[in-house]
Amino acid sequence: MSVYAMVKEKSLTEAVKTALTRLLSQDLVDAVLVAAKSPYSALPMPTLVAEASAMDGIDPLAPAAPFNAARQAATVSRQATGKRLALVLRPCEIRALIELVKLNQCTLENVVIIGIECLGRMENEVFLNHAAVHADMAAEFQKNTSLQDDITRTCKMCEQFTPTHADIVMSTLGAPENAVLFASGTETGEALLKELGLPTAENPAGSETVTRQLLEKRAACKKEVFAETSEKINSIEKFEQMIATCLNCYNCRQACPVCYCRECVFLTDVFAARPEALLRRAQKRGAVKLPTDTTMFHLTRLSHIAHSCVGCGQCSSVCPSNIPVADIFTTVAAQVQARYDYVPGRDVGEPIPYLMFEEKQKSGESK
Amino acid sequence: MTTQNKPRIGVYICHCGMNIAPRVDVEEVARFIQELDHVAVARDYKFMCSNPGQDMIIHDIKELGLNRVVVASCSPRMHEKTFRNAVKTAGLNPYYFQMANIREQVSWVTKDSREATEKAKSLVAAAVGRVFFHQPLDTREVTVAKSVLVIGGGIAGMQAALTSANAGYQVYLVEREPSIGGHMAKFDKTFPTLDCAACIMTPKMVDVLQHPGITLFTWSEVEKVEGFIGNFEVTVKKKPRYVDETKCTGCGTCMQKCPTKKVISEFNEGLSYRTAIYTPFPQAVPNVPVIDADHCRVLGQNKKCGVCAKFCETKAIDFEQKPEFVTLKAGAIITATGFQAFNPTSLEQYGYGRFPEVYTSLEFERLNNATGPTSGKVVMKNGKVPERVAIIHCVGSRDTRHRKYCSRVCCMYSMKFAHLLREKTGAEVWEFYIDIRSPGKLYEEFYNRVQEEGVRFIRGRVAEITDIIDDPGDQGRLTVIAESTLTRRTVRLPVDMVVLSVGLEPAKGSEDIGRLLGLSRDGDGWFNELHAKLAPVATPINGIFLAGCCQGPKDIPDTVAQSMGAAGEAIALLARGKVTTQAEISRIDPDLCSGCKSCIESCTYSAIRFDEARKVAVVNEALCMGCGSCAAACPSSAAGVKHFTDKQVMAEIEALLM
Amino acid sequence: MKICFYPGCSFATSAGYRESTEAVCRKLDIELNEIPDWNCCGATVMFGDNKLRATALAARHFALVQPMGFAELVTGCNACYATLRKAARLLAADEELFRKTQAVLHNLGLDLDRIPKIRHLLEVLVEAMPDSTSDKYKTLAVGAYYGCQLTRPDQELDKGNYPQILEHFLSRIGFAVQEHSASTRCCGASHAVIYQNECQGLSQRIIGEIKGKGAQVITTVCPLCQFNLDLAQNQKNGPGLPVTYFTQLAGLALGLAPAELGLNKLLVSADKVLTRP
Amino acid sequence: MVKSMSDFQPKIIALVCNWCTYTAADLAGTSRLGYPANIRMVRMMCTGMIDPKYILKAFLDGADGVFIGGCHPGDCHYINGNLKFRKRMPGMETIIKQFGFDENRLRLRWIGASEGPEFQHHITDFIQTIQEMGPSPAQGLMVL
Repeated sequence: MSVYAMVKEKSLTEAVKTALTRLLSQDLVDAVLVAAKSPYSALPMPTLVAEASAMDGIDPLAPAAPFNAARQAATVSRQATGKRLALVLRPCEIRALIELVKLNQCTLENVVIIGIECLGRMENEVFLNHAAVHADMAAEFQKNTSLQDDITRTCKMCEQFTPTHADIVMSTLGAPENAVLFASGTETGEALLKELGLPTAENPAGSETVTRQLLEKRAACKKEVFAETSEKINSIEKFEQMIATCLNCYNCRQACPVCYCRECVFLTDVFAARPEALLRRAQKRGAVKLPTDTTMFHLTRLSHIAHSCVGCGQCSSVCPSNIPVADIFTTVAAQVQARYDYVPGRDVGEPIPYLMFEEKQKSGESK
Repeated sequence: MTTQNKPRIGVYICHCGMNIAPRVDVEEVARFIQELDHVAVARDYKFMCSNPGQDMIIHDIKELGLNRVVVASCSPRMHEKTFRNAVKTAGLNPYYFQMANIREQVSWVTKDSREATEKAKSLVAAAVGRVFFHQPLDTREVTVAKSVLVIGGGIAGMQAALTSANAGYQVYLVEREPSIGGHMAKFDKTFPTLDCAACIMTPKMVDVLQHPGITLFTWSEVEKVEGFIGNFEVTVKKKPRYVDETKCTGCGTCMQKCPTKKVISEFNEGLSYRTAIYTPFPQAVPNVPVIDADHCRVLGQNKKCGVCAKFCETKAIDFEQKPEFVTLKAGAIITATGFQAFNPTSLEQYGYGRFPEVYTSLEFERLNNATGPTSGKVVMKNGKVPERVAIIHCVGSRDTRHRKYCSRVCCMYSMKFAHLLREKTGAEVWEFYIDIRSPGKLYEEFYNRVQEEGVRFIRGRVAEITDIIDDPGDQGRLTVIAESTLTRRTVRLPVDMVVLSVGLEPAKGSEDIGRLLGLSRDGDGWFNELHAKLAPVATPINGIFLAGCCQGPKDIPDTVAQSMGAAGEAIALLARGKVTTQAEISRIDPDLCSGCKSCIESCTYSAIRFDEARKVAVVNEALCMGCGSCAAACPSSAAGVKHFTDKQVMAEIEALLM
Repeated sequence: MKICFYPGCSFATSAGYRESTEAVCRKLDIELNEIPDWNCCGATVMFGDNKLRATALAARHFALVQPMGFAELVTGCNACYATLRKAARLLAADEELFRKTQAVLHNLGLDLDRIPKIRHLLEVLVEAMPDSTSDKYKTLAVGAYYGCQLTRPDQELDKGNYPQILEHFLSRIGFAVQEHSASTRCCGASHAVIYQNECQGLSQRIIGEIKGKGAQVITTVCPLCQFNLDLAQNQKNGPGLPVTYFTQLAGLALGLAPAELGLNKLLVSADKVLTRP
Repeated sequence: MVKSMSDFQPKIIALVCNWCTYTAADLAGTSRLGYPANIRMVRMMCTGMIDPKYILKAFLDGADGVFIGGCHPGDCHYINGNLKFRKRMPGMETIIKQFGFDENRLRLRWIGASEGPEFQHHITDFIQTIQEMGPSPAQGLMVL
């Protein structure tokens, strides 16, 4: 049975701040990783807050996320430090974090996850344009449905907006104006919530309906994107068209929370081209585009992470050539994940498919 | 890369006499290869593996400053070592070498000369593409434990143990039965010299027991094998004997007194009974009985008995014994797990198990043996001496429905039976054969001898053995029905006794031993030797050797010779004292490693550990076997197998598709 | 129980096979549904001539069974049993043959979508007959005779050379079984017409063996076997050995009258041995 | 340059394990069991070391088919490398299929060291399959 609390303040962000500040002021955690504005830009960045007095800029409910913060979360929880951390993360960030735990990139020891029920994020530029008009984007986004339509393409097809594995879930769906609901997801979360001493509340009626409606809308969108994308890349030639403007900048892999390699193999000596090899390749096909291995890069990356892709859409967001990388990756990932009956971020104990094998042949598997 | 160590590749296309050259246009291949990047010289030559061929490479390396070599010839499984040594002799690192297999993969399997030449070009170009990225590799030396594990205590294992121990090395001989001796201990005479098996065998058994260098584990099984050449860690399970070996004097009173007397004797092939506490045969080594827990009243049926314990003066009986596990260190392992006789029950038409007078050859051996159920008298179950006996060859052998191979020993032992029958009973003996196979010293002579002794030979596989009679006078006899392919007549021969010369098949449990040791088995289940002709006792697993029938059917002289060969290999290894580890093992680049531990989870040999301080995976080179599972699991290619790097493999693929 | 029954050409005219089968089935409440408009299975002859035609000839029955709603087809003749099974096996293994056979049958207005399981009447009675409670026949030594086609080539029913299913059946329903070595030897079958002397020899060897081992009566599971063995006894070597059908012995075990089981039709009379006090 | 089907000479890369399939290929050679010349074999120590990159590389460089040959389950020289590779197959099939490569262009077969005739059969059969399928869609693309 979950424990519920509700904080109502002057604004949504104030309500969140009240709760998170107590975490620090009551010494329940040593630091909080949360999205916060800097004095220099409205764009909230992952920020490690260690003092209750430094909570001013936090803005986790603003519809922006220039990073999938799983990466930053993994950085601060790379190894147990003896300090207790609270990580305020969106659902896709938590799922990615779970994958990174499996890959030994971080530990959840002494970590509290506060999950945000996420209505989506905007592309950075879109967000900044709106932010120039609306001072409180978090609040505006809650009530202004036209703003809600401005979230990223990938967010529009996201069905997993309710966080899993969160100790505490932070939600605004079905909550009164300027109020934030807190629900415990684990025993740790329950204890913490009690210690925080926030006003208790009931699970708001009607939130389930809202959730269901949103889910239906997202599912329809996802189906459409998958169908459209699958058709767009169903031949290698079409795929070439799709990635024709790729600059081999590897931003997508840099932004990808589950592309965890310290250095991508495509940046290593393995793919360093030699002039005579390039000449031979050119001679063979008549001409060769430089840099080479663009297709190889994308397909290899798929073969490396399709099973773990959490569908956060950062790869599309960072692409300077506006290639819908996330459309491609989520479409393929869904198929690969179905083949292995694997859901990234579902369970810390669920092993990465390639790292285990069966002695017996499964029916339907290749001979 | 400075000009000095800029790759200069020498390529050598072998004619292999007439094996490659006429089908593949070797000169054209050489001309084509000469034009490739970094190729300093491309030559073709009659026999690259010959001394002049190797000298050509050595000479070119020195004179032309080659620093990479490609030889296009046979399979690298054949001559990779040869050429690596040549390269090494010339002062280059032996891993600056790559082989293209244009014989097994091209000239021998491709009909069209044009296609063969094109394929050869492609394979050689790929080798050139690959060798460009080769790196010098080092091997390490590891000390070899001065002991040998021999698995199986038949004549093969005994001989291997004796030879190894005579060289001064510690030998552990493990036998799963209560006594050593194996099948040979069951035989009466041995062909073609008709030596008494026991007379030549028992002294050897005693030698094994008394040899100070041999530790004997009977009634024991190998439970676990870990480690690698020179350093195997072996766990032996000593099954409970329920008799204390240190106290037992072998007086045999327990066996006389044991009230459970009707247990079928395995050693006598079911033709007689033994007691629940028993030694398989009187000359058993060690002469210490075993209690058969399944049949013992105390152990198997929870009854009060303990008669053996009551009568044992040295109090050697111990019903409380438990399995004991012993850990040993061995530098080499000799596998001598032998064979088992084919069970002819599935050949319904021969009526084995249905007609009492149809015997298998092993049963017949026991019937002939002085320690056997009839004390060596060849008589039928009714006690009468047979007047006519048929011996059926190739039962289960040379038969696509059963075992397609020739079991090699059946013709000869069948003729030995014929001789013994003539000598002991004067019976008429008819041998039904497909072909008589008597290749061996004095074997053909023996064949002639038994013919002269009046043994009749019918060339034809027997169709059926039945008790349906045509003549009422043959009541109680069996009729052997066969086509005599020499006279083109059907033979219906009434006989008193039939001996089925059953073939040999891998011993029960050899599959498990194979898994334990990592040995592969051929389609029939025999262990694969490293090379059928040139490495017949070595296996693909370094430090593990084969002796006797576990590698394929063999007679006693061949078994003994091969066992000495296996022991010789083991001794050579132990005497050298050191082995060089393989160079093709995994390495993990700490600068690229993200510490995800995927490689650690993939490693079957627990050869990768995690360095918590640096948060990177580290390979234990002594344990790594070079399988590359870690490399496939590592997305950043931080883990890779030396000599099978991404660059090398992808260069090969790229060149193949040029 | 209802079964779909394919009698084959020799069933109705054989010495009491039809009568005994029907009587036993009546008694056991087994409804025999004869395939309408059945034809000769082609026996072993057709396959030597033309594979497709032979398959189609047999498979016509598979198509005929389909609308009857049965998944199994039962026959009492070894040749039919072997032939239908062979056709079924070929059709299951060879898609092209299946398509071609479908086409042939389609021209006859028949649809073939699935292949029924082929069973021998013996299997049906093995399942349906109750254990004997009477001692009446327990001293009657019966030699079981299978013929050469029931367990060969496929040994699904029992072992190929020395099967035991019939022996177990007989002893279960109250007869003494005489073991012998001729149970799957060929009787000559349909060759009896052309190679009369050779087949006579084959049949006599079988009878000699069974008689020699001490059987008082033979029982068979196939019309042609019964016919050949019954006919082969010229009785110059003393009284002949009666050759019955297993259904007739089953009938006796169930207490039916010999006449009801067509036992009067045997050439070598069984009256003497079957007369029990 | 559209070639007719009969002119089509597929280029097939085979990544085979040293202990079983490569040995079987040697055996096919010594036994003179012929097969079409379209196959190009790359010796690996174990199928378990086959990186997805190698398969992708082969396809993108113009291979019409990729054949993987390993030891039968239970016979792996390295105990279970073959099973590890088998686990990767569904993922690889899914990916290449989405991008328009018939998934049957990638084939995994277990061929034991003593199975020379099986090697001949599997290779011949795969070449024929690819022959019927026609050239890989990656043929003739300029970029990649």
